[in-house]
Parts: sequence; structure tokens; C-alpha cells
Amino acid sequence: MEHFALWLSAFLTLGILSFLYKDNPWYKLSEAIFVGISAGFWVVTLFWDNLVGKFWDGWQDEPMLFVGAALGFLMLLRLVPKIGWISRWPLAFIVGATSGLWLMNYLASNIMVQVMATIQPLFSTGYASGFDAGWGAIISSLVIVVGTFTGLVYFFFSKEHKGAFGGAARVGIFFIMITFGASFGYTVMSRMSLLIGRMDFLLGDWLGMIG
Amino acid sequence: MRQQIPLLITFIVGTLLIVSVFIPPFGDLETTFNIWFDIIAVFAFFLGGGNLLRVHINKLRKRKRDWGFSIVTILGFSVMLIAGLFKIGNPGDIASAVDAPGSLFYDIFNSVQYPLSATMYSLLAFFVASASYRAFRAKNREATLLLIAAFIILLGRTPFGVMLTGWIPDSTSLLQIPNLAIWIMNSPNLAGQRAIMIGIGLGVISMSLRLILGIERSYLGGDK
Amino acid sequence: MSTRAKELIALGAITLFALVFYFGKIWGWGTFEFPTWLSMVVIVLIGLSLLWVLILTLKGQLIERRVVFIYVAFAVALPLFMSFSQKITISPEVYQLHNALTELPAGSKVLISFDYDPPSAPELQPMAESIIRVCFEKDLKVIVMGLWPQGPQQANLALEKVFEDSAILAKNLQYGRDYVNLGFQTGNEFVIQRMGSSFESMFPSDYEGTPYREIPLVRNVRNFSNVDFSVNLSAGFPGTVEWVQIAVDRYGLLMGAGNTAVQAPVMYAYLNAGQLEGLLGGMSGAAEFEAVAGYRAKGTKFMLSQSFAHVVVIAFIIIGNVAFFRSGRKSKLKGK
Amino acid sequence: MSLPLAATHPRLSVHLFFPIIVIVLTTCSSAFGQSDTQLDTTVVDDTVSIAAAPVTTLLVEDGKYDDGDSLRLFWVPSIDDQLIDSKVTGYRVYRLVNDGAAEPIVDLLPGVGNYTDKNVELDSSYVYYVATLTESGEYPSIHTESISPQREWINFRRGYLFIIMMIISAAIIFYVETAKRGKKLFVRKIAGLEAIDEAVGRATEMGRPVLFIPGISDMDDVQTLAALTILGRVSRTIADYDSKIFMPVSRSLVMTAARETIKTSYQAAGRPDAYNDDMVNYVTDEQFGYVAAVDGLMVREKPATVFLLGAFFAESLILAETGNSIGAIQIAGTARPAQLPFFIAACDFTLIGEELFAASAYLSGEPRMLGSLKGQDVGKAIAMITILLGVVAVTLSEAWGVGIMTDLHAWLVKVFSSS
Repeated sequence: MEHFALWLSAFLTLGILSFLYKDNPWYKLSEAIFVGISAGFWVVTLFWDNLVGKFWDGWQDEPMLFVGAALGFLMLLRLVPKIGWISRWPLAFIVGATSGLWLMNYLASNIMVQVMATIQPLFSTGYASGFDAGWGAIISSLVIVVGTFTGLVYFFFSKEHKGAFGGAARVGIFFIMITFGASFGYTVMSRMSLLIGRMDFLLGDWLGMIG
Repeated sequence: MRQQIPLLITFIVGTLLIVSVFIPPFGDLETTFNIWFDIIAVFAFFLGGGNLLRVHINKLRKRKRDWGFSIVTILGFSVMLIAGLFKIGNPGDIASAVDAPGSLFYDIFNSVQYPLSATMYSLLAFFVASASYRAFRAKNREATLLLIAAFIILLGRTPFGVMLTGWIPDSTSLLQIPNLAIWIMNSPNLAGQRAIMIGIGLGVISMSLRLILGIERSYLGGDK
Repeated sequence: MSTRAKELIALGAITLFALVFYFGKIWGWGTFEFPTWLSMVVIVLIGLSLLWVLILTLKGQLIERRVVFIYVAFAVALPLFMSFSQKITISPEVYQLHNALTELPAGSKVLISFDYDPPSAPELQPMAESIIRVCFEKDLKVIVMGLWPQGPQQANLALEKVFEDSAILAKNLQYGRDYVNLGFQTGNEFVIQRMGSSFESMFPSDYEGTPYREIPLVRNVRNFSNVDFSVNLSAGFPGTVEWVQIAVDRYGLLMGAGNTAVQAPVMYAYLNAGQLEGLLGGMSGAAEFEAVAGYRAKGTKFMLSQSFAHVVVIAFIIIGNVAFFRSGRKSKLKGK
Repeated sequence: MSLPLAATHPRLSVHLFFPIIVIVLTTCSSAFGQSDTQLDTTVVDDTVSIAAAPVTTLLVEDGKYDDGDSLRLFWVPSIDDQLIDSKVTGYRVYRLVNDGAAEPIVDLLPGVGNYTDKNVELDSSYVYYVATLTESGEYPSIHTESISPQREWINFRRGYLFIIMMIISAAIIFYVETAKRGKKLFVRKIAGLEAIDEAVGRATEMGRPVLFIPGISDMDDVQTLAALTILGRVSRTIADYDSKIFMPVSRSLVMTAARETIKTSYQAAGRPDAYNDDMVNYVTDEQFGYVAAVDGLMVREKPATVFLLGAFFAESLILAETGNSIGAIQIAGTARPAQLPFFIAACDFTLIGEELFAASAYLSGEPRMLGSLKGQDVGKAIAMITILLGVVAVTLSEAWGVGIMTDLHAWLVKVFSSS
């Protein structure tokens, strides 16, 4: 049984990797297994966690859960062509709630917090020793403020990027590009360790070639 | 009517959730919504799972290209369903957690789904390399900046970056690549991130308002 | 020969390769390691081939992306066989952890908490293995536990690995007397807090179900004051931050930590404040620890793999730009 | 020696501070004749027992701006609650509901000096006390007075948040109305969106389908909603051009909504018969299982155009690189900053953050929609002015102590931390 599980895992691992060469039956088989098993996995998980865990175990204490269930049921009316349009109601409910929730969340966490965090002194004086920030710190603070400011200029929709405004927008896109480059470089490392883990499985756990 | 009712529901629910932030007695609405959403999602799953089965059964019946793989998908789906819903092989029978160690569900997850998922994820290592090769070219000023930033960060995290600029005296140690990498992460990168995040915040507000006010309705009753 | 035939031959070769080595494993072939000269040859060959790719590019012949994939695969796989190691500069925080462990008198009890799951294993498992190994070499007693559900499983894998070493096996270490796995307990930071007054209240029995009081190693371990040192291997919450704030700050536990590369930078604050007795960060941390401990295992190999992969990515960025400048920046290039 | 140490280590300074307070308080209380002999009475015969002082100055107050569902407790930790080698192992809060029996409600870590009881009801009254826990026993404090939670109808703490929300919303609505009345509004070109028609046209010419991926989040993510609104416009173009679209999704709800969206577009284009439910299919909720299936579809169906719009996670690059390898024109967009660089690297056009949300408005070309974009810019202007003003104010105040600037900065802090 242990041998079987090991070979099965290895077979599927290689099947996925074979996609890098080209699409082939081995990959198709792995993909078909993956889709079937994982869809089943999620039906089961959602069934036990949400339907049983949240609804069935909870409705005695919280009768309002039936509203959720009713909305869910309306969803199923899609299967009846004549009154299928009723299934738009739960959708409308979800869209409304999502919009309302995210509007406030983004206002608070993305706008207010980020603006607040940018308001930092460019330099400050120590109690006795004059400026206590070195030139490096001053430049860094300036870079942050200028970068945030010009980055926002870039996102302006209602003004053409011309003249001084266009110049600022251009500086802004420079900053955004540096940001993208930096986060790309930063992620490369963690991506490699995933592959190392798989290689270790194939060459170590499976074939026992490495320690 | 068919258009008005959904728009009205969206408007009322959206407004209610915005206002609830300021009215303590409505404070639980968010939690309530999340639970309702989860329940609706399960019902929707009957449609999704049903659709998955229908597509593959159709493929099988019409002997479309690759229909053999559809059998595998249907089989996998059914096996997982039966194993999970009836909790086959679970040590504590039906009362135990569905993914208790020792159950069939748990074993299939570990020797099938986990390696598949981890390997698919690890494909990123290859794609990161091919994307770097193809896309990081100094085509123009923007691309050059992207390239340089990525290059410095990458170098700064390898021993070569340390070796390359180790000779730079400590007085200008910022120019040593590892330090430069840290500076880029903490200054220009931070600035760019903030601009993007504030922009996103405003985009979400505007988008949500359009939806709540019914200006944007292409997803529901269509634009006339 | 048609492509189809070539593919079938390749598939056959892979199958044969797998079967041969799988049965080899069962027959006890042991592991493989390139001698230094071979490692050098491999590296030189890879370097030369990259140079060749560069020359091809200069001549205007672009390579296709599958070639890049092959390089990545080899850059990651081959170093796993190499005994040769890159010169590793060892950071002071790694020395610090090693010294803290080796300076403990024989028989001291070391608590190791496994707070991670399989996805972080490539980074943290090598650390776990070498730390446990150092403990056993120095005749320290090891108590493992986990605040993450899959932690104790990872601990068992690490223990199994360490016992593959004949020198360790020869010590004839006994479960329950020389080491013990207390298992997982839910409750995150509250587990740490309660352990401050009683280990037993949190771990009434060990991973295998033996009651706490019947395990000779821990029978007299009431709380942190009966533990001489601890190491936390962490991939997030709950992890090093919680251990430092509760066990270290409140109960004066001596602790070192191993972290994933992503979260290690945050921990330097604790290190500098003296709340941590050493820190291993990511694969390089694991490799450095192995270097200090004087042997090479997974950490070094993984680190080598990672460096190779980085070099390959950097090399292809350079090659890509050469290709671009050679074409006179005229046309928008699209690598095939 | 001890002073700089305390300064660099906040918790330590707290622990130096508490004993002083406690000494002062105990002195005061004995001066008023309230004997604090409790410590003496709890000395137990057992020699291993560890006695500890109870907590002092236990206060209870109503949780402000809530639904009458919280009470807040404050106390000064036990004098024996030390940072190192503490006798105290924690605190246990006891509660008496409507003068009933005392029940423990929570155990807390040492060093903790407050607790919010969120399990209270409007019409009940509550009395609390806190016991100091040691290894050998509990040392209870005096009881609080009886209190009932109060309900507040408006959360005034979030007043500024409300004002900011109103300003931004009002600006957006104002420009929507202005545009409705026929005033022409300028909106700059967004390259990725200009390319959509061309990209769909190309698919038609080549006789190959369009692939649309709405991210992997469910309908409770506003990015998915943005993707669906764009889908509305794109599928309209597709219907007009008589192209083909296929759309594998990883959430059942998204499948339902996407079908509705495409159907509507086909109806609007006057071709309801060309619509077919099979355009949108559910695959699996599993992140990488979905990716495996989409990658397979890409290389088999060879779409000419790929849209990757919505919430993407680690899979972004896998999808984008596969799409690139089949030579499709790719238009991507997400509001997840970590994934944007991968799209920039592998796609032809990328909508960066805010542009994703602006897309459907831009594509519609409807004046009202464009007005909302102009309204967004007002929000940006506010953010930019605040940043400039704030930085100048805090710099002047910190470096030269300009008084009015200190006030301005303090006010800005108050306004922007009201969330």
C-alpha cells in the first residue's frame, strides 16, 4: 500500500511536469484526476462545513439562517426555465452586500491607512544634536512621498498626461515599474523552493537517490 | 419588474451595509451576510457540480475528443463524494471530522490531491524563469527600471550579490547590493505600492457606488 | 526517427530509470553523491552551455522556452547530488544558535516546537533535521511538539531521517527516555502560556497516546523552568513571535528560532534585543547551520539548488537582453 | 542604568510602573481605613503554595459606541506579576449575572490589565471580579459595582470616516449627474481597454475563440464583480462580431452570474439564439486544479484572445505564461498588487489596480459612467493634498516646532485614523 501511494504520487507529479514539454495524454490523465478529485473534495468540504456546520447545526439558535437558505433555494430556480429569472434576486443580494462591504473596507484600509502612513516627517531634530536624520533617511522619506504622490498622478483619469502633469505621471509610472520589478525579484526565491521540494520528493522520497 | 426588483435589492442591501458601519446595533450585519453567503454558495454548488457532471457525461455520450478522460473525472468526483459524504474508513465513524487521519478521504487527499496541487504550484519556478528571459528586456525606460529593480533584488538575495560589491567601503555601504535591495524594498517599492493601493481603494468605491445606485447593471437585467 | 518514437523512447527511459532506482532503493543502494571533480565538471558544463546559448543568441538564433525549462530543472536537480559546496559565510546569529546548543551540558533537555506544515518543509525541514542531529550528537534530550496540526508529523519525519545516520543509531537512543514527541495541541499562544505552568495540562499524553506521567523523559518536566533550551521552527502564526512574547519574555526560556526566508527579516528585532539566542533564516540559514555543525545535508544542497536556480534566471535575463540589443531594438521581440 | 533599559523595553517600563502605582494605591486605601488584609488571609498551610496579591483598582464601564453588547474591565495587575520568574500564571475573570452565582468567564495571560466582555445582554446587570492565578490557587479581587450595558445608536468615533465617505461619494454622484445633463467630460486613453475591440476582432478573423478568466475568487470579492461588468461589455462585442467565447470558472456562483451576464449581452445585441449555457462552465473550486484544467484548455482550444481579469493569486503567472506560449493576445488586470508584475511580464496589456475598476465605465462610453471616473479623481486629489499638507505640517512641527503645524498634524491624524 505504501509502495502504491508513493508511485501514485510520483506518477501524478511527473504527469503535471510533463505539461512543460507539451500537452499529452499523461498530463490529460493527471488533469482529469485532479479536476474530479478536487471538485469532489470541495463539495464534501462545503457540505460538512457550511451546510451542516453553519446551517443545520445553527438554525435552532439563529432562525434568520433560513433567509440565507431561502436565497440559496431561489438560486436553484434557474433549473426551471419559466421562473429562472428569480435566481437574479440572490445574485442582486450578493452584489449589493459585496459592494457595500468592500466600499467601507477599502475606504478604511486602503485609503485612510495608506494616506496616514505616508504622513511622516522628512526629517526631525533631536533634542540636542540638531538633525538626527542622515541624508540617507531624508532621501528615503522624500522618495516615499514623491513616489506616492506622482503614482497617484499617473492614475488620474480626467486629465490628459501633458506638460508638467504628464511629467509627474511619467515619474509616477517609473515608481510603479520599480515596484513591480522589486516584487517580481522578491518572489523568485520562494517559487524556487517549491520546485526544490518536489524534486526532493521525486529523487529522495521516491527513488531514494539523495539523502 | 424583472429588472426593478433586483436593482432595488442591490440598493437596499448595499446601503444597509454601508450604514451599518456607523450604527452599532447593525454591527453584526457583516457576519450575518458572510454566513448567508456561505449557505447560498452551497446551494449554488449543486448547479456547479451538476454542470461539471453534465459536461463530462455529454462528452462521454457524444464520444467527443478525449472522452476517455471524462470517465476519469466522473469517477474521481464520485469516489471523493462517496468517501467524504459517508466518511468511509473514518476512525470515529460518522461523528468524526471528515478529514480525520486514517480515513479514505484523508488518504486520497494526501497521495493524490496534495502532490498534484504542489506540483502545479511548482510549475511557477519554470515560468518565472521563462518570463524573466522573455519579458525583462530594456525595451524602454519603464521596462529598464523594472529590469534593474528585479535584477538588484534578485542579486541581493544570492551570495553573488554579496561578493560582487563586498569591496565597497562601509561609509557608502548603501551601494552594496544587498543593502541596495533592502532600500528598494523599503522606499521606492513602498511608494509605488501605496499609490496603487490608494488608487484601488478609490476604484472600489466608485465601482461599488455604480453598482449600488444601479448605474452599472450589465451583470443583471442588462443595458436596455 | 519520428518525434513520436523519440517521445516513446524518452518515456521508456524514464520508466526504466525509475524502476531501476526504486528497486535499488529497496535493495539498499543508498544515496548517490558526485565527487568534487564531477561536480566541478557539471558546473563547468552548465556554464559552457550557457555561454553557447549566449553565442547562439548573438548569432541571432533565439532559444525556445523549453530550453529554459530544462536549465531550471537541471539547476534545481543536479545540486542535490553534489557534495561540493559553495563557500558559505556564516552569519553570527547562526553561530550563536549552534553555540547555545553545543554548550549545553550532556543530558540537558531541549524543547523543539514544530510550527509549520508541508508547504514550508523545503525550507524548515533541513533545519529541523540538523538541529535534532546536533542535539543527539551532544547527548541532549529532545522534546518535540507542535502548535500546527501537521507539525508533529514533520517532527517524526525529521527524527526518522536523523536515525538513518549510523553514528546516531549507534547511540541506541530510546523513545521516551532520550526523545519524545508530545504531539499537537490546539489553542495557539494559549498553549504556550499554559505550558508555563504545566506541560502536562496541555499534553496529557504524547503523540502515541502514552500518558505524560509514564514517559521517563518528561515525568519531571513541569514547565519551562525544567527545560534548558528551546528551538522554534516557524512558518507563520502561531510561531516565533508568540514564543518570544510569552515563553521568553515571561518565563525566561532560552530560545533560538528557524524561520522561512519570507518572515525571517521581522525576527531580527528580537535577535537584536537579545530575546532570541540565534536565528536561522530560510534555506541559507539551514545551510549555514549545517556548515557550522560540520556536515552537509539537505540544507546545503537545497541552498545550492536555490543559488543555481537564481544564477540560471539571472543568466537568462542577460541572454534575453543580449538578444534584444542584437536585434537593434527594432522589432518587438517575442521569444518563441 | 535602569532608566534607559526601561525606555527601550516598553513592557519592562510598564512593570516598573505598576508596582509604584500599586504601592501608592494600597497606601491610600489603608489610609482611608479599608483594610487590605486579604493577602494575609489567603496564606495557606501548604508549604509549596505560592501566594500572590490580587489585582487592584478594578473598574468596569460600558463599551462605547456598541449595540449594548460589551462591557469593559480595567485593572492594575497583581504586584507579583513580574516579567521574569513570575508567581502569577494568569488572571481569571468571574462574573455574577443578575446577582446570581459567580462563574468564571475567561482566563487571561499575565501582564494583561483589561478585558472586554462581549457576551452580555441589554437587560441584565453584571458584577465582576478578577482572580489572580498562581500554581497553587486563586486570589480574588474585590467585586465591581453592578452595571448594565447601554446601547448607542450612532458611532460618533467614526464621524470623520463618515464625512470622508460622504465627500468622495458626493463627488462621484455629482459628476455622474453633471455628465447626465450632457456636459462633456474628458477621460484619458487606457491602452489595455482600447485594445479590446481589436483583440476580439482578431479572434473573429482567425476563427478562434476568446477565453475569459474572471479570477479565482467568488462573488463576495469586488474584483470578481468588476470582472463581470467588463465581461458584460466584452461579450457584447463578441456577440456583435459573432465570435466565440468560452469561460471556465472556479466558483459555482460566478458561473451563474457569468451566464446571466453573457445572456443579457447577447439579447442586447439582438442575437439571443446564439447564446448557449455551455459558454460558461464550472471546473473546480481547487485553486491549482482549476489552473491545471485552464492550462489544458488553452493549449487545446488555442484561443486567439485571453482575458485575465479579477482576483488572482499565485496562479497568475502559470496562466499568463501558458497563454503567452500559445501566442494569444492577453489582456490582464487585477487589484492584487503582488500579482501585477507577473501580468506585466507575460501579458500584452495590463490594467493596473484602479484601471480594472474603471474599465467597464470606460468601455461603456456612457456619460454617467465616465462621470464616476471623474469623481474618483476628486478622491485622489484629496489624498494627494492631504499627503502634501501632512508631510509639510509634521516636518515643520518636528524640526522647528511650529505650533500651528503641530495642531494641523494632530487634526489630520485624528481625521484619518477614525476608521
